[in-house]
Amino acid sequence: MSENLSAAAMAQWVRQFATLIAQNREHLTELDAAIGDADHGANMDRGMSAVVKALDDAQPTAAGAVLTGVGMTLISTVGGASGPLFGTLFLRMGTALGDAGEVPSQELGTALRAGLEGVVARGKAELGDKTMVDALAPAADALDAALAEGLPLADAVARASEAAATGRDCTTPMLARKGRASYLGERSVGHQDPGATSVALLLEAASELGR
Amino acid sequence: MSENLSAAAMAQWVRQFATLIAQNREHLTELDAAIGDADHGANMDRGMSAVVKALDDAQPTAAGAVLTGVGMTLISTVGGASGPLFGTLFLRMGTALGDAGEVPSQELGTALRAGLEGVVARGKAELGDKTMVDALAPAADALDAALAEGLPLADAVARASEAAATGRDCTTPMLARKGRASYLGERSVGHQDPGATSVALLLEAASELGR
Amino acid sequence: MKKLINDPNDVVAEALLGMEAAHASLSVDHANKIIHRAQPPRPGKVGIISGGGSGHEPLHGGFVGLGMLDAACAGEVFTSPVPQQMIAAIKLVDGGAGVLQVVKNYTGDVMNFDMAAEMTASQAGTRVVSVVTDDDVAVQDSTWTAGRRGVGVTVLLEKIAGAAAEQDRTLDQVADVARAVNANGRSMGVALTSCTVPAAGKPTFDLGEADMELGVGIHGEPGRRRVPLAPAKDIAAMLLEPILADLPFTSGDGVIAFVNGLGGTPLLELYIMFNEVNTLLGQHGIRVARSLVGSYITALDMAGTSITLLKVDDDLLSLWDAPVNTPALRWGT
Amino acid sequence: MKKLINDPNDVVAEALLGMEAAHASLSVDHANKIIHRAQPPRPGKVGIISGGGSGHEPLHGGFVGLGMLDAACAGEVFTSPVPQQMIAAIKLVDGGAGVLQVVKNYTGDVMNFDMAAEMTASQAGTRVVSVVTDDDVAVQDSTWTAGRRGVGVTVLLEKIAGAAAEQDRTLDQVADVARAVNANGRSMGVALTSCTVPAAGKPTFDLGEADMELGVGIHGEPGRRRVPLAPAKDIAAMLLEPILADLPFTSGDGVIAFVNGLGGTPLLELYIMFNEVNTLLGQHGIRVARSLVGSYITALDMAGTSITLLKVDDDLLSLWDAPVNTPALRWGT
Ligand SMILES: Nc1ncnc2c1ncn2[C@@H]1O[C@H](COP(=O)(O)OP(=O)(O)O)[C@@H](O)[C@H]1O
Ligand SMILES: Nc1ncnc2c1ncn2[C@@H]1O[C@H](COP(=O)(O)OP(=O)(O)O)[C@@H](O)[C@H]1O
Ligand SMILES: [Mg+2]
Ligand SMILES: [Mg+2]
Ligand SMILES: [Mg+2]
Ligand SMILES: [Mg+2]
Repeated sequence: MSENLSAAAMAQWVRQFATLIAQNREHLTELDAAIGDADHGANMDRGMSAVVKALDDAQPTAAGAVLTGVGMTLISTVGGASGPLFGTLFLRMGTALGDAGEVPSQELGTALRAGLEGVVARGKAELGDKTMVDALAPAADALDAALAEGLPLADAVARASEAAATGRDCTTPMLARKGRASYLGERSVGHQDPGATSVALLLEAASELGR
Repeated sequence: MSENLSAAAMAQWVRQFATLIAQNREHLTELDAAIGDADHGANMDRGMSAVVKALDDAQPTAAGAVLTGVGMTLISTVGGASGPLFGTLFLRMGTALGDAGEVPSQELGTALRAGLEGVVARGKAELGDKTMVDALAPAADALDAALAEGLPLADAVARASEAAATGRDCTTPMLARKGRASYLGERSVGHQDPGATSVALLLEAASELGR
Repeated sequence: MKKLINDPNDVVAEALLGMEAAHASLSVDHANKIIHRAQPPRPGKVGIISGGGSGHEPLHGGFVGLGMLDAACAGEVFTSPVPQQMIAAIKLVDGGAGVLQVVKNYTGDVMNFDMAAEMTASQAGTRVVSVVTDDDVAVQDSTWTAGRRGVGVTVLLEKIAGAAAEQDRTLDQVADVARAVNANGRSMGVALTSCTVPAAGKPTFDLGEADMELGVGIHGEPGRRRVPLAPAKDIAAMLLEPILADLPFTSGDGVIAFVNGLGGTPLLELYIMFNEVNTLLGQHGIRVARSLVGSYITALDMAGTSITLLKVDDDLLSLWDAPVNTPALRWGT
Repeated sequence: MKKLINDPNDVVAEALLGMEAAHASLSVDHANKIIHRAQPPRPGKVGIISGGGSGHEPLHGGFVGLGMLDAACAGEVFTSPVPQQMIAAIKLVDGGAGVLQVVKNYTGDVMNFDMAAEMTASQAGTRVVSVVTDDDVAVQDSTWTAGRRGVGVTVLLEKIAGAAAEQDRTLDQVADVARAVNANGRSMGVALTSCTVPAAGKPTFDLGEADMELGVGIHGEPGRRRVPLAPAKDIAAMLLEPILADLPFTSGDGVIAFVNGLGGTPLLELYIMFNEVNTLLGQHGIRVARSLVGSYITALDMAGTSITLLKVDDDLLSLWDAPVNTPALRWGT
């Protein structure tokens, strides 16, 4: 990932995310089977396959437009909880990046935070509710901090990815209070949240491109 | 079994048959599962339990009446193919023995043949169709022959029992042409007929009492 | 065995209690295990009774009501009812115009219904006519055997003959309609899993994870052959081809197409099957005049499906469309 | 995985083809996966749409027709539909009196229907009101969580609100009726086996031969606890007690009692369950005003049952009795 965020870089990130989702499809479904309804892998994979197909057909020339396009596709192809939530995440990130063809790399921090806020506005989850927010919020915090420290984007993204992974792991002991897993009450404890796992893959995709 | 057929002797025979059916209930059902509908054991056991209960309540004093009573009970409690067929078998046997309190033991041969004829009239099965007839007909033949030779009833019944058992075993290689097993065509070959197995138990019950 | 039951011996009696409580239009003679219309028979109408072993619900009790059966005799699971039941049912539904018995072609059913008809004729003088259904093309037909099994056509026959009786057609006319339905209907089924008879407590047959039983009977009787699992499209073809060849159905025919679930198969899958059947029939130039998709003649908890085609003329079709008001089939009333 | 399907990805699209072919009264917008009445909307009638993940058939598509839904949006299996589908459905059924959305309380469903309502309001100006069902007492309720799941009450609500709309009640009145149904209804279910999501290809959960999952969700979500298999009588009590305690229902109440099959359970067992429910309700002095027994809100091929009780007043009862003509529920027309 270069120091300026181009449409091409954003598309590369999204494609890498789609690849990781496809590779982890069964894993995500198994996580969802334990505390949900066994469809998270299929949902994300259906959505990200549609995203890749749309990018193959026509790729926007502005960095922000790539991400809003992803958001629109996710909202219109995924359904369930992850459709609106990941859709909103990308929509807000794209909107935050604005209309410019390329934007300075610091903007990624702003974008991720805007995306997080969108997810929270839509899903009303707080930290500790055992949702994707538990991976997304630490990632946004880590990215902001790293960029504020003046780290290069690749390193900042790597830190965000580590934070997301830790956040994901921390969902395991949590009692779910939002989403389908919340129906389980105490029985949700001891299982890793699928949505947080997908968020960790999103940041991992970014960090892989930075390497 | 004494040389005269009394109501008590007939009841003893019927009760012993009920015992053997109860002991073989699962076996009969398994045989029926392979080429039928997995209910022959339950059917015969339901019927013979009702028969024993009826005998406990009131036992006719005439030998023939015991058997016609058994036939009526089987017809009204069993259903399926075995209800009318075993019911008819006992009805006709009882009718053949007539109204006398005790009848000479030779009459058992006449009775069994009458029963066989009733079964054939009702079910239209011929020898070799893989049905209860394949055990019943050889048993009736053996009993007739043994009694004609002047053998004591106990020995004659033992021969009939052997013949029924052989007849039962001979159903295994047969292709079913009557009853539910006939729906299987070639696939009925290689399985022992459940109804013939029950007939063999009926004769075994008689022979056990003769010992 | 995983079933929502109490004692396996009480399955039929308790289900009848439930049916009676659930449907105000029905009454149950619990001693004789007869489900009958709560209304007494209408004088001059032919009475129609049916019955058979239990485990095929909603058949037959769920088809008692206006425009269909007058009474149904429930046997033990997979075991035909006994003559006393039919004798009592005939008495209940006799409106003076005689009684039609709808009998599925199983040795036990035929014998028990025949005995009932014989006894009724000699005792009560009611005219009783039996029509036997034998539509299962999975079974090799022959005069030397018990012939074919009665399966899906029974549902369509009970509806159509019921409508004919409601029009005050005579017993002979109603019986003719019933025979016409059986003559023009063919069925075949497939099992993805065995059923489990409650009293037996374990599956009737073992079926490998990758196998299915083609031509299975509604009592779990083995079928034509065991074949590997296949997509819905291929299963539809495997079931339809023997059916189409048998009558034979020909291009231009109008049919009632009936895709039936065997008890453990959800509606979602039946609609997928119906889509395949509909497409294949289109390819053969056969017109689907009416359709029925659902679990109407089941084999306990068996997963699987059966397909029934009934070639219809205008009379059969208008009788099919006539009002019916039963727990399981209801329209036009 | 033993299913009558082709490619797992095509399950929903092909089932919709089958539904359309099977029911002349329905049309399907295949691009948007919307099942709607073949007749255009009647001006002045409130439109009612619902929808959700597929795999619960006949819910919701089987409830489209006179006296019930105007349209149903089919999502992927167990995955709520996307906003575009509801936006298109709202447009299809809008007769000028506004549109009610019936939404089961799952995060995904609520968000997607909400987004559709927001977008419709800002674009088309149609008034859209959502009513959310959350009747599953197996789930601990709390304002801090997603709350309870919407299950069996959804069926009763769609019937009753549909009847209110057919009477040309206003959108607010229809929504009030719908809310009253949800407020007075409670449900709980039990699974004897897991379901298998076609795309997953294997059972969602493992359940021992001697165990059942008490309080299971209709997507195979784990329930309150895993307990040993029990007789129907005890299962009925385990499901009814929490339901009765929750509202609470009290002696003298009249209810609609709904015993539902989860997809793999045959009708025979449901009637046995209904008999137990009916007996238990009698012991509590609760009057079964109406009943419904069958598989109406399923979880693919799951074996099991759910019980729903709805406390009714005269208005709700007369709306329940009003004519309905859909593939899955039909009476009085
Ligand atoms: N209210 C919420 N806020 C944030 N994330 C949520 C919320 N509800 C659910 N999620 C996330 O969605 C994930 C489940 O997504 P998915 O399985 O695709 O949808 P569904 O639950 O509708 O089947 C959960 O693991 C969780 O991370
Ligand atoms: N037409 C027939 N004549 C003689 N015996 C028959 C005939 N049909 C069936 N049977 C006998 O009945 C037995 C099956 O009895 P059962 O399983 O109780 O009845 P069903 O076949 O109705 O389930 C067969 O094994 C066979 O011996
Ligand atoms: Mg999920
Ligand atoms: Mg049998
Ligand atoms: Mg039988
Ligand atoms: Mg889902």
